Amino acid sequence: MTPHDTHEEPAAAKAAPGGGTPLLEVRNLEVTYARTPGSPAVPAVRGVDLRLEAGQKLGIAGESGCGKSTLALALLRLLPSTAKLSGEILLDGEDIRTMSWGRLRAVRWAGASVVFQGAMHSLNAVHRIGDQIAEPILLHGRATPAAARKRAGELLEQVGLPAARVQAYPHELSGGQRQRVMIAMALACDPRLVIADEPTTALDVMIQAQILRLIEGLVADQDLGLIMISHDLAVLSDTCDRLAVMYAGRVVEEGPAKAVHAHAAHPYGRALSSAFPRIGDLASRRAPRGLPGDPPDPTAVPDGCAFHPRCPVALDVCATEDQVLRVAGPGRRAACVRVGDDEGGAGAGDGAAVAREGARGAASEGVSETAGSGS
Amino acid sequence: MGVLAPDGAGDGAPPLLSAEQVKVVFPGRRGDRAARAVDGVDLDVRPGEIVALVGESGCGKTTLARSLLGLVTPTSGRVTFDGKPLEYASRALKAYRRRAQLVLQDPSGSLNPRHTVYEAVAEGLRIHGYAGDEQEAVAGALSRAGLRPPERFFLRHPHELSGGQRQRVVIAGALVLEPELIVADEPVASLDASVRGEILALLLRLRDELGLSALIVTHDLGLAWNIADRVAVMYLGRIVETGEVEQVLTAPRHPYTRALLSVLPESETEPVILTGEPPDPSRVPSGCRFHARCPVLASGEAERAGVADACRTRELPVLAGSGPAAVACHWAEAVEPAAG
Amino acid sequence: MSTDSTAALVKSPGAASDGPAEAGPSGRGPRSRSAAAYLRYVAGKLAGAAVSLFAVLVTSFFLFRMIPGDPVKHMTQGRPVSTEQLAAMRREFGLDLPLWQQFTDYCAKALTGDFGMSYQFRAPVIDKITEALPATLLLTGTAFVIYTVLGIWLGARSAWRGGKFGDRFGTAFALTLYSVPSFWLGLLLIVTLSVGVGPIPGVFPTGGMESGGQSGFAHVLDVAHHMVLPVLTLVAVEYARTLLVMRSSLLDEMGSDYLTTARAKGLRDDAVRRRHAVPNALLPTVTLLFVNLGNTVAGAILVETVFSWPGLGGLFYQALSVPDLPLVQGLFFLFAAAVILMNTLADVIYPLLDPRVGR
Amino acid sequence: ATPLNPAPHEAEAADGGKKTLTVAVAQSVDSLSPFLAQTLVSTSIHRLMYDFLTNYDAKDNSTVPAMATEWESSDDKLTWTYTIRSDAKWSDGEKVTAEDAAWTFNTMMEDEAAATANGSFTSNFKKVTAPGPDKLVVELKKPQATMTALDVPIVPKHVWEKVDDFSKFNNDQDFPVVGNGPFVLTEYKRDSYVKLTANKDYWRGAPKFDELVFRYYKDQDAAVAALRKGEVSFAAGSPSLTPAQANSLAKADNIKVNEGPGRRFFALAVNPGARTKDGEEFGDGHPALQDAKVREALFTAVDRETIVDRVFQGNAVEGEGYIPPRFGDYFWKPSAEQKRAYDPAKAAELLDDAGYEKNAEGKRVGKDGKPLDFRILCHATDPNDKAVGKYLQEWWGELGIGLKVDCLDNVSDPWAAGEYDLAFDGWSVNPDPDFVLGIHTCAALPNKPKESSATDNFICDKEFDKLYGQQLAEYDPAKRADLVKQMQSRLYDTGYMNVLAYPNAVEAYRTDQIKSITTMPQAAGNIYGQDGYWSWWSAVPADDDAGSEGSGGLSTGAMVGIGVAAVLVIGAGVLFGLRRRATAEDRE
Amino acid sequence: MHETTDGAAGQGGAAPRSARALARARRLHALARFWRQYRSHRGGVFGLAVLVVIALLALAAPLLAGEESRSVTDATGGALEEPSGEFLLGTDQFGRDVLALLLWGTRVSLMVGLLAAFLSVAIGALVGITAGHFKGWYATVVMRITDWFLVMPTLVLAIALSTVMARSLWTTILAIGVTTWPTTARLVRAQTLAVESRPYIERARALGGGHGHIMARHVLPNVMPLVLAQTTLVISLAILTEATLAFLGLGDPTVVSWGGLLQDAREAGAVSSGNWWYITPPGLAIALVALAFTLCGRAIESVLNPKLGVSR
Ligand SMILES: Nc1ncnc2c1ncn2[C@@H]1O[C@H](COP(=O)(O)OP(=O)(O)OP(=O)(O)O)[C@@H](O)[C@H]1O
Ligand SMILES: Nc1ncnc2c1ncn2[C@@H]1O[C@H](COP(=O)(O)OP(=O)(O)OP(=O)(O)O)[C@@H](O)[C@H]1O
Ligand SMILES: [Mg+2]
Ligand SMILES: [Mg+2]
Repeated sequence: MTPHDTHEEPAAAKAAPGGGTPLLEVRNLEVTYARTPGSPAVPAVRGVDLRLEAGQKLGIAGESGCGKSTLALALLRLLPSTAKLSGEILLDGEDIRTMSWGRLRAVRWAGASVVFQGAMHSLNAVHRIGDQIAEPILLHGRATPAAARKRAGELLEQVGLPAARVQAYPHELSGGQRQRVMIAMALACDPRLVIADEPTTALDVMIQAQILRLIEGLVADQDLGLIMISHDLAVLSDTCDRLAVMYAGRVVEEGPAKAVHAHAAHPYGRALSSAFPRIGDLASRRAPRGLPGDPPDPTAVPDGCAFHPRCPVALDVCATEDQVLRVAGPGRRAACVRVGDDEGGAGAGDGAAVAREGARGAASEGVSETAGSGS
Repeated sequence: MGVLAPDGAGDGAPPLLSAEQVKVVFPGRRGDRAARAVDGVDLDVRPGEIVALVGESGCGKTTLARSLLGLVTPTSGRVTFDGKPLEYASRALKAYRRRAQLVLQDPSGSLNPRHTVYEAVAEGLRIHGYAGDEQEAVAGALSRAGLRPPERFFLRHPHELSGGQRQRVVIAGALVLEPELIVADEPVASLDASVRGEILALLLRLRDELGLSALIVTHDLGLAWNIADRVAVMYLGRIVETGEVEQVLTAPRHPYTRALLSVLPESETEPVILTGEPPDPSRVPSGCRFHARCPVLASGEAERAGVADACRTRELPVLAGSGPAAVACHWAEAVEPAAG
Repeated sequence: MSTDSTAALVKSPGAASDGPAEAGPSGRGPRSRSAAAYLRYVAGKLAGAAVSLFAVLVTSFFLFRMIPGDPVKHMTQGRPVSTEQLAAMRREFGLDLPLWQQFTDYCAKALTGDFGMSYQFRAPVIDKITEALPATLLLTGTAFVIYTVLGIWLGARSAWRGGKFGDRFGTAFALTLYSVPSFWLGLLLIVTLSVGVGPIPGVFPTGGMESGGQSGFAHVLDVAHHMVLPVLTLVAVEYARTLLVMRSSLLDEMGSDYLTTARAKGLRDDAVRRRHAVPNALLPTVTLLFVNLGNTVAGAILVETVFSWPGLGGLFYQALSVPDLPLVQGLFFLFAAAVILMNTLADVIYPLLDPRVGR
Repeated sequence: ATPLNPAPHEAEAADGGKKTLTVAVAQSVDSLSPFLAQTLVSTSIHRLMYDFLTNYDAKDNSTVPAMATEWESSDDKLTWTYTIRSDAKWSDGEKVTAEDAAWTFNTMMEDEAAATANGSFTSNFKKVTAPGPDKLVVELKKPQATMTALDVPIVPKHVWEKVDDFSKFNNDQDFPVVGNGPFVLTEYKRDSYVKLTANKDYWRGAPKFDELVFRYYKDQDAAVAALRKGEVSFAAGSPSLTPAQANSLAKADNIKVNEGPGRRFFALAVNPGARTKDGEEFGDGHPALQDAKVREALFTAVDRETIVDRVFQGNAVEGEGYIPPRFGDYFWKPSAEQKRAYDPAKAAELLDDAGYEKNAEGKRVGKDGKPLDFRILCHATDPNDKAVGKYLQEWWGELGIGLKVDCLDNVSDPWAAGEYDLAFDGWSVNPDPDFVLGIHTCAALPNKPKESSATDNFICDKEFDKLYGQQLAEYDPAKRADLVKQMQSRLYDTGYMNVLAYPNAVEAYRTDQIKSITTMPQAAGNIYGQDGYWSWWSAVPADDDAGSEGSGGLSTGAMVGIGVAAVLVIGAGVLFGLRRRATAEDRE
Repeated sequence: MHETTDGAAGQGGAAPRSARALARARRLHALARFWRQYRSHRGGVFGLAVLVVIALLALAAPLLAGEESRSVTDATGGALEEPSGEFLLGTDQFGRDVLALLLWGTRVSLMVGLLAAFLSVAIGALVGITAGHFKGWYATVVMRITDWFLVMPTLVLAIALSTVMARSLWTTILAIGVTTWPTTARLVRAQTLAVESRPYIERARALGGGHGHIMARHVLPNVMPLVLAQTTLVISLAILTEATLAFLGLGDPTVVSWGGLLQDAREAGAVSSGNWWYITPPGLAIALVALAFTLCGRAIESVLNPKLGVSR
């Protein structure tokens, strides 16, 4: 599978600040799940470029099914064999996609570890959690069995669980505690990069807050790179430095977290951020906002801009012309035809937003205007 | 525009549905202690009013909602609908269930995968032996729920619909019997962010158009802010704070409500993360049931207000089901006696 | 931060799973209570087993009373006997008492392991059973071990390479053998491997358990030699069940997230399989294994008949055709008790293997 | 020799070159106690273990001396005196005396349990004494015809005295079992084998084989296969080899199929209306069968020749009279005009005469308009019953008569209750036909309805009874034979029984293991289940004992088999190991 | 409300019929989809093909073999003749054509298999659904009974029942049906419990649906596929058990079934006489049909529950 060249030269590489090798660089990544009897092939990720500096936190947002988890798994080549991968995944300059299995195994967990969506199922129910935490330590030859055991206890304490819980089985822990175990496990081999795939979905608000704080703290302490995946834009903007919004297997908007959340350049990003009302913001009182239409079926992505059927500001060209990421301000990119039109970047987006809200007849200009102070 | 003004909906009108001192106790399995899932709740829903019931996971929201619909029989206390106490004979329940409908969290689960949209919506009509033109009623309900033209959806199966469409079908299935009350348990929790707004807008519109009352169960305070008139905050089987949404959510008085609001990502206040055991209905603490996790008590503020002992030992009264904003907190009452 | 609390937020199991998992992962309660809870669970299972055993006793007593034929007349084997003699025999075997009294007597005696006297052999039923039991245990035990190991091994391989030629071929082969009537397979084996056809020499004995006259190691070898064909037959028709269950159980596990976690940790493929997937997939198989063993004992009836194996199966068939009521009842009880025992054992062991269950 | 391939002769040498005769049997040994044992296997073995007072001559079935050398009866036939041979010893060295015999009989008379198997012989005994070591005196209540055919194994008193409960003692704990027959029982494994060794000191002379093993094959095919292989030297089947087996064995090398005239008859019996001695009727036999014409019609529609040809495939003799031709003295054949030959047309006519016309559907209906439908009781375990049932269904179906074949494991209940129309019947006939004739007398009818009794199928015929009485009193063999023939003729005429065939006893043995063996009767007789021990006692081993490898030591076959299995297991292990190594690195 | 119903009523006049027609089309569509997926399971297709062929043979037996081929008196061949041009599979001991008997046996074996499986699955489904739906003492009692049947070794119990009752096909069917249902009952109950825990049951209850409504409209349709798959699996079990019972001499000796043929062959001593043509075909036929049903059952199961990952 040769990476095809329909995309522009990755703008990210040039646009990104700072030279040298980034911690992670993804170029034109495509993942397609092969056809199986009864279901067609699924192009789950359709050309994604990402870049992450060491110690930086990147948030990936998007609706269900837009390919977030697929992307995360692809980074460590953890996809099932039915998935076909193309593009480049450079971790510290080394291409994961072409690595030997042996090298890959060495990179896994020691170079980059993953906190999976749903800790309930990501832990082996019949092993004690201490053993599960110690397993990668032993595997990567980081310690003797006794030391690994001790380290497991320390890690548990690091995430706020008593070290004695190494003896527990996963089902003896609450959801939040299990998620902590997953985090402890991810830190076991001191990786350079942690990928957290919806670490707080399905958790209670209070526990979600605990976990987010924990992650933030750990990442800051250890100077890790973090990729955090969520569908909650508000959570991501709170936690991360940069934010990428995915739609139908593509990144449609990317930029500094706060800015993207507050003034999204892409209409989809805007819709997402307004879906979570600010309490106290009277404009959203009794005025829930959302996007008409449904997320696209990944097996039948619309022609042109994948978002155009739902886009409130779509132009005629959107239906025919695929939109690629373009610069939309300092350190920001968005894949919207309106962004390219106007060098004003974000301003164009805002204008579009106004047009859209106006079209719906609701008095809500305030959203995008007032939220600016957030950073 | 609407039948009733959104503000102060049905103020003073007799409640359509009201819970009085409702308790639900689940007997413990195999030697476990009994769980007091709902432990004395008064809650009213007045005609045309949208009430949000919020709280942490496991605090008894769903159980309360189910007991309001007669799906669980309260261990004690009673539920009144339209002035008459609920009867639990199957005939009486069936009649009640024509007037009060349930919308569940998970629209995919709420639809039988083997039934078409038409069958799913017509199910209620068939159960109640609807005399009129079934197809017309189904079409009407679907289009009111925003699925237009309805005929296009008749023969689809749930798996051919998106999550939002499914939830609309569920809502249509509830609407088709022209109920007076809808109880929605986490109606949008499983939906994508972009879709939830539309569903909430639909609920609002239905209230405006049909004068429907609704009880919305949710753990999402933003949702309450989005659509509810009144909000009741539940903790460990009790309602701890209730009142108009604007009042409760912008000026929360109960430390629990405050904590809930503070951990929202965009909250400006410093997040107050509650520690201690998550609430367990089989072990309800004495005194104020929140005292073990209460940051106010922990920080000594309650001590300063002179209510620390009361917090630990004195039970709080059950809050009234409707009426002005109220809070069940010794401390709040002590520091602001005037309020309420 | 959060204090040590074991209260898990496990959602109650949606579908009560079947088998030993019935207990459901309750997940609540401090660990100190788990031993007591386990003992309570075991006691419950044992009580259930006792009830089942009693039910079986009742059945075995009454069901076989319905078999036509006067047992006493059988005992006389067609010889002219006087009415007085018949009455005396009835008395001797307690057949003159009212049915309920026969039943209570029977139960009381059964408690002490006394199932009465065989009409046919004029020996205590329990003696006949203990005589034949070792042969059956030897046969079924050997077959059980072989087909279990084979089934699990092949099943795991098959699943791990789902869809590959080896998997398809192995499964198809197992299914085919699974569909073959065991007695027929036994007969064919006798014709080919025992009598010998064409170029195939008849290297195995046609039946029986031993040639007699040997002792020590020679005797062991002799018995082994006699066992080959019956064991082969049992294994051939039984291993498929284990294979299929193991296979589907492992396939079930294969999509699990914890395996992705294990891979993400950098484990080798076969380590993932050995350390994580197979042990987990084995859990549901364990129940089946025990149940299988109980059933295999009963299923040995056919193989024992075909291969003249001097075990319980042959004894049962022989007793039925007489009918030798006490022997039939005793054997029926034994067969059912074996299954109950194995089921209970599976129930009791399962929670020890799977921490999620039963505590 | 390598461990996997030891020379067979080595194994044999270890055994001292023992000659073993292995017999395949299917029946279980019910008990090894002569007081309890009833199955043919057990009684045959007892004949080998213990001497009887008298034996039957293999040539002509006449009584010959055994444990008793002479015997005489008082004139009133009530006192019998036997002279016990003085040169016989028990296998433990004790002398055999009249006291042993007296004790055996007395035990049977006194202990109900000890009378289980052979009690009928002693039920008429008044007193048994042993006035001297070689004198046995039996006093009778009334004369008894079987006094020179007392088929009772005599057991050693000094051993059996110690038994306290005869109902539970099975004589299978201490080996060798003390006996005085031509063989001594040395080993017994339930349902596996019974091993006997030759009694070198047997007074009639030692058997030629050193060892005699009865090996247990539940499945007749397995037994035949074992014979083909040489695992066993002899197979008789139960009750007989099937025609297919006989025919195919006949073609095999080194195997001789012995076909002896059978002692059994195979018949159709009609329920003539079950009744008690007092004439009380019971059961539900079909009333139409009371009509002799109907019975006649049924029987004339049976083609016995076809049955012999097809069902028995020639391994039987067409039946006519009641007693099989084997017992030449008593054998009787119907005369030409008496004979019921196969004639479907005549059968139809008879039915028309009897008033059973065919209706539109071709079914015979009686005057009451009910179609003629019969049931026939069949033994589920007997393939011949089932096979003949098929033919009957078709033949009688042609006539317009329906037939339901009721195959049961246990036919004795409906039989005794008279709840059948027709039944497959068959008895093994003893040299003395008294028993098989007695079962058709009125005296054999039950006392009460459904009670078990001696009657075969409720036949009660005055004329037959009269003849029976006469033959009982007749001591002149020739005259008695004549009376017996008259009885058969009468039985034939009453038309309640139709003897279809006399199945041959078909057995086979390996000529490379057995050089010669005595049949009984010697001329054309059978081997297994003789009224004596002649066959096994007389069997001469073949010089070339290549075939007997199965019995001594571990055979080459065994070693090869085990070797193959071992190689397979090791191969699988190696394969497994290799695969593992191969997959470890390359796969993900 | 009024504006929308107008629009709907406009099409509503034509819709009822068309709705039903569309529903039928839909069902056909679903069937077609099922078939498309089923087709991808090679084993299932093979099994189905075998079954179709065998069913056709069974139906055509009177034409292909003729009534008289079962008759012993009309038999034309000699006893146990080897296969020849006249008798493709040789003859039995009565000189009948084994091939013809095999054809006739197809009918009986299939009938016994189908009826026994039907009986078994019907009992199992009824017990399973009710036990899953009604909790409390009823379920406890019923499941105790089920458990008790479950621990009875199936074959032993079937043998015992066949011994107790008269020898006929119905006995065999009953013995198989009565001994094999508990597995189905447990499966169906588990599935019922799973279905009952789905939110749509709660919704139906909240709509006012009673027990009957829930069991008939929701549980049954969802359990049906499982029942269907289970039926095909039980059929193969039933055919095997029928053969086993017949082989043990517990079948109806007057009808020609495959197991009965084997029993006949064994009684005739065909095994040791080298009459392979008499022994092999019935056994093969049993194995083939049992395999075919098993394959179909597995294919159905895996179409309905792809997670099982049954081989294709
Ligand atoms: N193993 C697979 N085989 C085929 N298709 C798959 C597979 N895994 C995922 N998909 C499809 O790929 C698409 C992207 O899936 P992915 O799990 O990456 O989404 P996501 O963004 O993580 O969604 P969510 O928020 O629900 O976790 C979905 O349409 C999904 O159906
Ligand atoms: N059927 C039941 N039997 C026993 N306990 C129950 C049952 N249903 C609920 N509970 C318990 O009652 C308590 C309240 O449950 P409920 O489902 O009402 O909470 P909730 O507020 O809806 O939580 P969530 O936000 O997670 O849905 C929980 O602790 C739960 O374990
Ligand atoms: Mg995901
Ligand atoms: Mg809830």
